[in-house]
Amino acid sequence: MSATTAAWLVLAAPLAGTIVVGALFNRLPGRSAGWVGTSAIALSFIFALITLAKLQQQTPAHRELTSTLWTIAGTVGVDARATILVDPLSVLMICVVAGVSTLIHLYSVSYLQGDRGYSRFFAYLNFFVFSMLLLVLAGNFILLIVGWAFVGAASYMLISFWYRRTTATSAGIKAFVINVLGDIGLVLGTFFIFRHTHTFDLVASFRAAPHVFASGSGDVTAGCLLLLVGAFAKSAQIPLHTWLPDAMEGPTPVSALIHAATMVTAGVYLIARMHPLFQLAPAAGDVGAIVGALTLLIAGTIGLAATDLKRVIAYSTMSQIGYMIMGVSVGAYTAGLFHLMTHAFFKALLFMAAGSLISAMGGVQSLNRMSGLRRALPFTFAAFLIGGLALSGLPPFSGFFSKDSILLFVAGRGGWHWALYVAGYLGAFLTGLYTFRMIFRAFLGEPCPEAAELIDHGHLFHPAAPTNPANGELEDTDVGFPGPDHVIAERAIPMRVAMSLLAVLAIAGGIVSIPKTTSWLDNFLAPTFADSTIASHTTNNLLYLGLILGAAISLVSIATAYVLWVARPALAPAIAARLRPLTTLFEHKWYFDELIDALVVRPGAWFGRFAQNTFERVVVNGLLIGGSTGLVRAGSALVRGTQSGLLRVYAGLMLVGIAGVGLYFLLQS
Amino acid sequence: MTAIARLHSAIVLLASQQSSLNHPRAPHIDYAAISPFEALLGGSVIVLLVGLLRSRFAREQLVPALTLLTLAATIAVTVWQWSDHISAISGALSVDDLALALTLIFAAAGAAAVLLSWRAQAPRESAHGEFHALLLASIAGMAILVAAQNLVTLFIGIELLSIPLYVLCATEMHRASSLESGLKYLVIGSVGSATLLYGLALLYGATGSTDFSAIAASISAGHSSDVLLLTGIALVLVGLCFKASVAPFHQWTPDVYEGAPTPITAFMAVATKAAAFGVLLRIFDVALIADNLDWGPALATLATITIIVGNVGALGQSSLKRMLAYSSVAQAGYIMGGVVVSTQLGASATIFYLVVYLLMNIAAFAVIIARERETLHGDDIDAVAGLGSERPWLAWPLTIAMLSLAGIPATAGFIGKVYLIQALVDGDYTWLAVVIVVGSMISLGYYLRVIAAVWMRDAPAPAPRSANGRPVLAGGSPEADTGGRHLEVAIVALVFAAATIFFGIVPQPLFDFANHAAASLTSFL
Amino acid sequence: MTIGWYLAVSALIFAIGAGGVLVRRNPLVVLLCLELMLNAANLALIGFSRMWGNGDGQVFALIVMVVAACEVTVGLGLIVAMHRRRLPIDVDEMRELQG
Amino acid sequence: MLSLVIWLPAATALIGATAGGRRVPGLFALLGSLASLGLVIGLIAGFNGGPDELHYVIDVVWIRSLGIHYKLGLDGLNLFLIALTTFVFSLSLIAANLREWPRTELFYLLFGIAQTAVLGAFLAQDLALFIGFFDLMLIPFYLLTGVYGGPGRVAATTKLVIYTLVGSLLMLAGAVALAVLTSHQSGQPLNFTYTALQATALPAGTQDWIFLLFAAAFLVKMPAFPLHGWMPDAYREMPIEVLAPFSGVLSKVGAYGFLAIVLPILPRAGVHFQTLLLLIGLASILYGSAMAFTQTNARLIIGYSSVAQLGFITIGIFALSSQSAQGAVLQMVNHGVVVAPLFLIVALLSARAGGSEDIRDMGGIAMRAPVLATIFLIVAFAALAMPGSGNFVGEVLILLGLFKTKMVFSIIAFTGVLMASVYMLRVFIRTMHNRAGPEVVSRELRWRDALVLVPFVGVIMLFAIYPQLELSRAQTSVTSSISSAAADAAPPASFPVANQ
Amino acid sequence: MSAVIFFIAAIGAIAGAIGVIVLQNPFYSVLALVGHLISLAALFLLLRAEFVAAAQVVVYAGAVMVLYIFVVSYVGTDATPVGQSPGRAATLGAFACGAALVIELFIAVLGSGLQAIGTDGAPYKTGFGTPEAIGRLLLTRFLAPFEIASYLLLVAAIGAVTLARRRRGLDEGIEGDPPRISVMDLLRPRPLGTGTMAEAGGRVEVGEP
Repeated sequence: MSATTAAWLVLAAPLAGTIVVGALFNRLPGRSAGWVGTSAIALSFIFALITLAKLQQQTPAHRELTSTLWTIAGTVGVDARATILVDPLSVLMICVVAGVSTLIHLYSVSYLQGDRGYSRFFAYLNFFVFSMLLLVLAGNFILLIVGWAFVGAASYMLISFWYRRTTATSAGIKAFVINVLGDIGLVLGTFFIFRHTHTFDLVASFRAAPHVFASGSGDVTAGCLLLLVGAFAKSAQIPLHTWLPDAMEGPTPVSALIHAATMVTAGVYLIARMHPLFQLAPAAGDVGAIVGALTLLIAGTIGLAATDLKRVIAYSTMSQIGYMIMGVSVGAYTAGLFHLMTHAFFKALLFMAAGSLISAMGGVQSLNRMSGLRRALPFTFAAFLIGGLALSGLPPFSGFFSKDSILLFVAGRGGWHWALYVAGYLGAFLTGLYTFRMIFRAFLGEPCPEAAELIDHGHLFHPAAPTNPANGELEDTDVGFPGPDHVIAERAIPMRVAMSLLAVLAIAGGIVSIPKTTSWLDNFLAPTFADSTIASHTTNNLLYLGLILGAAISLVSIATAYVLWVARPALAPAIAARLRPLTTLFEHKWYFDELIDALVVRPGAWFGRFAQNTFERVVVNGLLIGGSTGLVRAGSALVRGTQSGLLRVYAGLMLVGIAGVGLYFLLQS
Repeated sequence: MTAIARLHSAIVLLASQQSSLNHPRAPHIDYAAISPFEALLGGSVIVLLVGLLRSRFAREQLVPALTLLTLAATIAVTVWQWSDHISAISGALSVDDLALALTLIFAAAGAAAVLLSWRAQAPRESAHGEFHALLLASIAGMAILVAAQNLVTLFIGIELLSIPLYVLCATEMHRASSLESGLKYLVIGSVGSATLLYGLALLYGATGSTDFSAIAASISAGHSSDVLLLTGIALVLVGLCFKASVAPFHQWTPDVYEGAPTPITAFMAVATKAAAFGVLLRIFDVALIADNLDWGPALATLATITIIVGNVGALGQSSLKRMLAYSSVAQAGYIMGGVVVSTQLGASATIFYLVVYLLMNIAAFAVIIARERETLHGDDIDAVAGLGSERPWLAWPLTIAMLSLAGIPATAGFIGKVYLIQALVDGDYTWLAVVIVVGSMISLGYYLRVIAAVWMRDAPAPAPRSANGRPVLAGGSPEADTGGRHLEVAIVALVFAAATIFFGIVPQPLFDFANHAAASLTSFL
Repeated sequence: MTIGWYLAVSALIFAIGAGGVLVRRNPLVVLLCLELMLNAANLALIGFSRMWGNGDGQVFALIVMVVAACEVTVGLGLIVAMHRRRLPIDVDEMRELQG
Repeated sequence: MLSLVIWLPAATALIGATAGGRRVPGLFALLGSLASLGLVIGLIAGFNGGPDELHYVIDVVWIRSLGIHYKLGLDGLNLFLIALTTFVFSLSLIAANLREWPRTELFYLLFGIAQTAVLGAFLAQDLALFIGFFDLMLIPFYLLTGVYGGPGRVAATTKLVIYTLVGSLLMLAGAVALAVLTSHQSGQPLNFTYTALQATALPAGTQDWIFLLFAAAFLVKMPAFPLHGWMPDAYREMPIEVLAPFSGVLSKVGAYGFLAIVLPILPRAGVHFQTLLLLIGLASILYGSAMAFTQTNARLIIGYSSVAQLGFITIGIFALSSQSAQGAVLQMVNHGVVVAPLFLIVALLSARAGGSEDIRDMGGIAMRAPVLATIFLIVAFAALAMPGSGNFVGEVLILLGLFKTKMVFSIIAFTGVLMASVYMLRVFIRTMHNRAGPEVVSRELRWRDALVLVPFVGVIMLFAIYPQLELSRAQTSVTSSISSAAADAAPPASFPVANQ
Repeated sequence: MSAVIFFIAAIGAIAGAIGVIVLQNPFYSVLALVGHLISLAALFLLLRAEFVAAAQVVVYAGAVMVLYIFVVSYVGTDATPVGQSPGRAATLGAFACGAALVIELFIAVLGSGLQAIGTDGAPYKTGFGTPEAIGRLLLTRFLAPFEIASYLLLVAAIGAVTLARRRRGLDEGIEGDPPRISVMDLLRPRPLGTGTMAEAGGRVEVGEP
């Protein structure tokens, strides 16, 4: 089969999985739904590899294949077609997405075991992967937007998977609405571009772009900025990031999927995909870079203050995505994607570990309750540690190389980009700090009761009455999870397999492009970014400086974390107390939620209430209806009042009439 | 009684023979041409005489039958005379299609009235013979009125129309309201006819002639804006508007319509209006046509007032007859539009609407009569509540009539309104068309109320009765005791409702009829 | 005397009659007032007839007399009927129909 | 052929009514509706979106004196609207057949008449005929609401009818004036057919006031922002089975009127009032959305949401660009297909929430009713125009066209999309998710309910995947119908009609 | 000469008219009307309408008024509360209306452009207004109205009879023969408190101390 056929099959497999699992939701026995779903994604991964192989057979110049199935809307100058675009970029993405997703599915097979919505979960999960693949493969703006929105919808469904948790549903709707905002940005941006290129086809518009747009012209800049809005919404960049931490309401595998492979990376992909446009709008690129930098710093600081295990990881994701956005915005496409890939590996690993941790804690997610789980869950500890090290970019873990390559490119841009460079390393320090704060607090120290129970009796701790970790309200156990029977990550084969595979990747993922030794990734992606005009003047000195700096900072940060939370536990609270205002700022997540609430939600609600209580009553019913009917009623009263029944009055009025008519006619003469 | 009758007929014959015998300049009388009037007048005398017979059958069955026969004959000869234009009896009457067409309307209305009053109370209280004789006389008056070619005939015609009606209104004598309505009608009506008369006098004074054609000639000859003439026109206008119950001369209408026996109300509502508009067409579009720049705006203003007053007054009336009275005022306003424009299109639209108005109003009144006899609520709106489930065969006619009055498509009322609006726009009176539309909007308020009562309410508990077995609430009728379901009433309702629908869907014949009738005015327009 | 005088008189009478309809509550008198109005018209008719020198007006006047007689007859009949019903002979008492 | 499509429903309903019985009338009415649905499907299949001319034209002089013709014709504009009509009516009839009605024959007779009237309005090619059907379709709904509606039904239905008739009576005056003036100007005899009226262009001033009269009728019918006063009461009181077609189909007649009658016949006025209508559309969008996310009555949420949707259609029509018009037509069909099942779902929900239609009494219904929840979710996503749904394509086309001509309006309109996502998800979550309400008994939907809902979902899917089905057929008619207006419109929306 | 007669007759007519509406006793009103009619007849004579004048006196002042007298006496005997002095507002309104009407008619008559009004009328042709002239008109040009008029009389008679006829059960009350009345006893002053006549009588007493 050709590359494109394989690519279509990449899409078909998860869709088929969704339909099968969804249709037979109450027929599939036991964990079979999980297996069906997993195999669907695995199949899709295999097809992705085939696509890769087929693509590599082409000569580098021709590694840009498109294939159209049917026309969605082809009328009056609009060409919305179901077209996929297969080139190194999309193939890399589908490989990463499908691959990591497969492992996450595998993990979920056991993790979700016993949940009432087991098959529903896998249907959603497959759909999620399908939409992500669609997004990545789309060769037409409309199809891209469709995938883009599907991802949002799927994320909504999965985040509010436990839909009897009000926290879950509200988190879901939050995520969805912000994503719709992103969609709108995307659509509007598309409009701006379509306005000049007159086509929705990606390749065609990229071809046309340089001819129809003057570099830095208003429309292309506006378009790119709006595209960025879309990217920020999906990739949880400031200020559209607030949905991401709340998204932790979903089951942990969902978090893994959202953060590692699929959703949040979409923004990065988008910018990389649209690089021909962004190169025409340098301003937009700068904005992207600055926002990325800010995000990575702010997220890091919040991560330092957060106490919820999953949220810490979530903020770490934010900051890592910040790196990528910054990278692709300044033109470091390969590096950005490199970091995207490695991040996918270790972040998925981290979340899986966190999942097993949380299930061991019986659903509790607060770091304050955890301690000394190392002996209870050695395997999880190992996995978590590897993930953590990769995250904090300790050589030779994968994170080290990818992060470094981004910053190297940034430095190469020179000028004000040095500020980004500094921010990057500052962020790196924070990363190490909060990562190991988390690790140390969770695993070292005295075993907490749950841990103790696991060690002593070898089975999980079960809270008497399950409560919602977010707001502590009593769970509506109809939902199933968190129910009594979890499996322990240590012993469930699928989870072990998934985690260990990811661990390997997290360690060795960096191999694809090690400075001065391997440059497979660069070569692979070269055809796509061949037209990149953004040059970065990197020198060897810069390179070595970066490598050393990276390694040093990660070590220092880990050491600091050790000092703060293991060696001298008293120190951390003291410092926190010293910097009270700062810490409160961090704890309140820089007040972004409050800000949005004040700026958007409240006015909206006010307008709604105004329309409801005032306008509808006063104007629509009062003035329009009441007014006219009132007038008529008054007239009626008048007429019927004169109809007194008194004959003489009638005669009198008649005479008046006669006089009136006579007068009129007299005036005529 | 008989004596008087014989005497008068004798005198009439004698006079006519004399005039034809020993006078060289005796007018030639085309008896064929005036056959409709002969039929009506003769018929009424016969009916009167038969009514004097002793036998109950003769009085209660034969008399109505003969009346119907007379009307049938009238219709027959009218059709026979159709479409030849004769000016009969030395130009006193013009037997043209306008007159004949309107005569048909009167005859139809009369026939309906006879059927509706077949087993009603009124003829029983006033003797059958007299009742029907008066009815026929009134019809004859209308026929003469619309055929009149000079002022004298016009005046005598209008009196011959009115005086029997004064009596007929009062014939349900057990009800004080019936007498009251009769007297009110008489007094106000006489004021109206006195005004009309004075106006006619002034016209005569201003033009020196009583013949329409001569008047028209003298007006167009000059002094068309002489005060005398204009005042005459004003007073004539008022007198006729009164008959057509145009506001502000409408006030007798609700009271009289409510008080009169319902069959008579139905007859009045339809026939009197038709006659009034017929003569309005004649005198304004023939005799005074040269002056229409003067009276056109006045009529338009009156029409506006009428539409507003009628529609507004009809809101929230609980007595259906009263509601229909006000609605008839409003409809008069609409029809006025056809006269205002003083074009042949307008005349044709007027006649068209008069026919439509006949159909839908008779249907509505028939249902009201049926309910008066079946329930104790008289003509109160409660009487028709829950009709839809109880008596669908009465509910549909009423619904159709109301929809048609409101001007909903697929009913003749819709077409009629469209035609009127067309005539108005065509005559550059678009604003009046908009007024008509606004009026119809208001009218929905009360027409829909009736439909709502018919279909969406349940029949109320029977009303309490006073000692003498008569319902205590006003307008209640004693026939309710008989609780009779009278077939002929239902048939009338159904037939006229069916016609309403039919002409709503296939109006072309009606158009031809109206155009034909209006064509007899072409020479002047 | 010129015709104008006659017409003036007739106008005056007409107005008086109309006013009478308004002020009198006794239907009998109201009928008389109607007679007045008709007679005023008659006077006008005859005046005009004289003015134009043709008889139409006089014939018209005769017809009007007939009509007046008829109206009176019917009116009186009505009043008698009401009287038999013991209804008040007063136009202000006839208020059952209103609104 | 078209006459058959139009009159079949009424005729069969009449037969059924006369036949009487408990089940017979319903079945007859359903049969008639299905039959005409079948015919329409046949028409769609056989329709070639060729040059813009009428197909299956019937042209008989109906009333000579008024120049009114009984002229029917099928073009790309009304093709899918009659498809929508027959489809929605058929399914609503199925839904109705699942219930007992007090006066069965009356109910179904009215239902049949209603369908006939709507079809007639869409297919009429003569202005007077159109107005006839336009007013006529109101009466059955008046009675259906008044006889079978909720407690406040009489007041509500009276309000509805008066409100709507006020509009359409004005339109009647306008129409007659239009015809008469046209004939005066052209010297031809009176003629109400669209073609004749399009032939001669009236002076701008005349066009303007006639346009306003028409706009009154159509805006009320839609309903559009400030004229929606009748909507809440009527929607609250109507029986759901009646409400579904009413909201799904009748509102489109107004939009159709704008597109098929007003713009071709009164192009200058259309341009003159473009901004006004766009503002009304925007106001409808914002206001409707705001109301929708403050309401708690499920019906009203959907009702106001459709106010917003109709606002989109309005701006689509009055963007006066071919894309927007295309989008508007597509959106009419989509909205109809989406809103009807929403109402039917509301009925199911209230049946599960102890009869209440207040979303505060619902919640957690998805628990034992995953299929219902899924269907609802799909429909809701379609309703909020999620990309991938046909509604999305429609809205993109509308906004794209508007973006070309009036960028600012388009950008403001996007907020409507955002709000839509808020209120649709709100109603979904408040009913299906969260803790169960006090009275809630979560039951899966029965097969017969699925029988009604699944076809809707199917069609939604169809339009999601292949809206081109509609667009390709509508293209020529739509472009030609707005061409004259678009020509006058400031900046001429010139496009290379790409790769067609 | 004719001027003098005119003024006398005119004043008589107007006085009679005023008498009709101001006199409280309907009987007196009738008498006032008779006077009015007779003076009108005089005016007719001045206008050379002999036949009409005659008819006026005979038909009107004679037949019709007698009918009136009878009804008045029949109804008036058991006096119903008849026209007390009408409300002030009513009087004023009536006066205003009447005044407006008069003014308009004056304007119409006197403001008219017809010179003829200013004259004594068309030159007198012999036979104008004589019975044969009228009769000729009636039997030629106005034949139709004439015959219809006769028919109208018949109708009116029927109507009156229909209304006034005594019916069993309908008119509650007066059984036995009605109180005998003669024209004369209307004039006789009556004890107070018996309605119309009461006031009349009262005034009579006041009138002749």
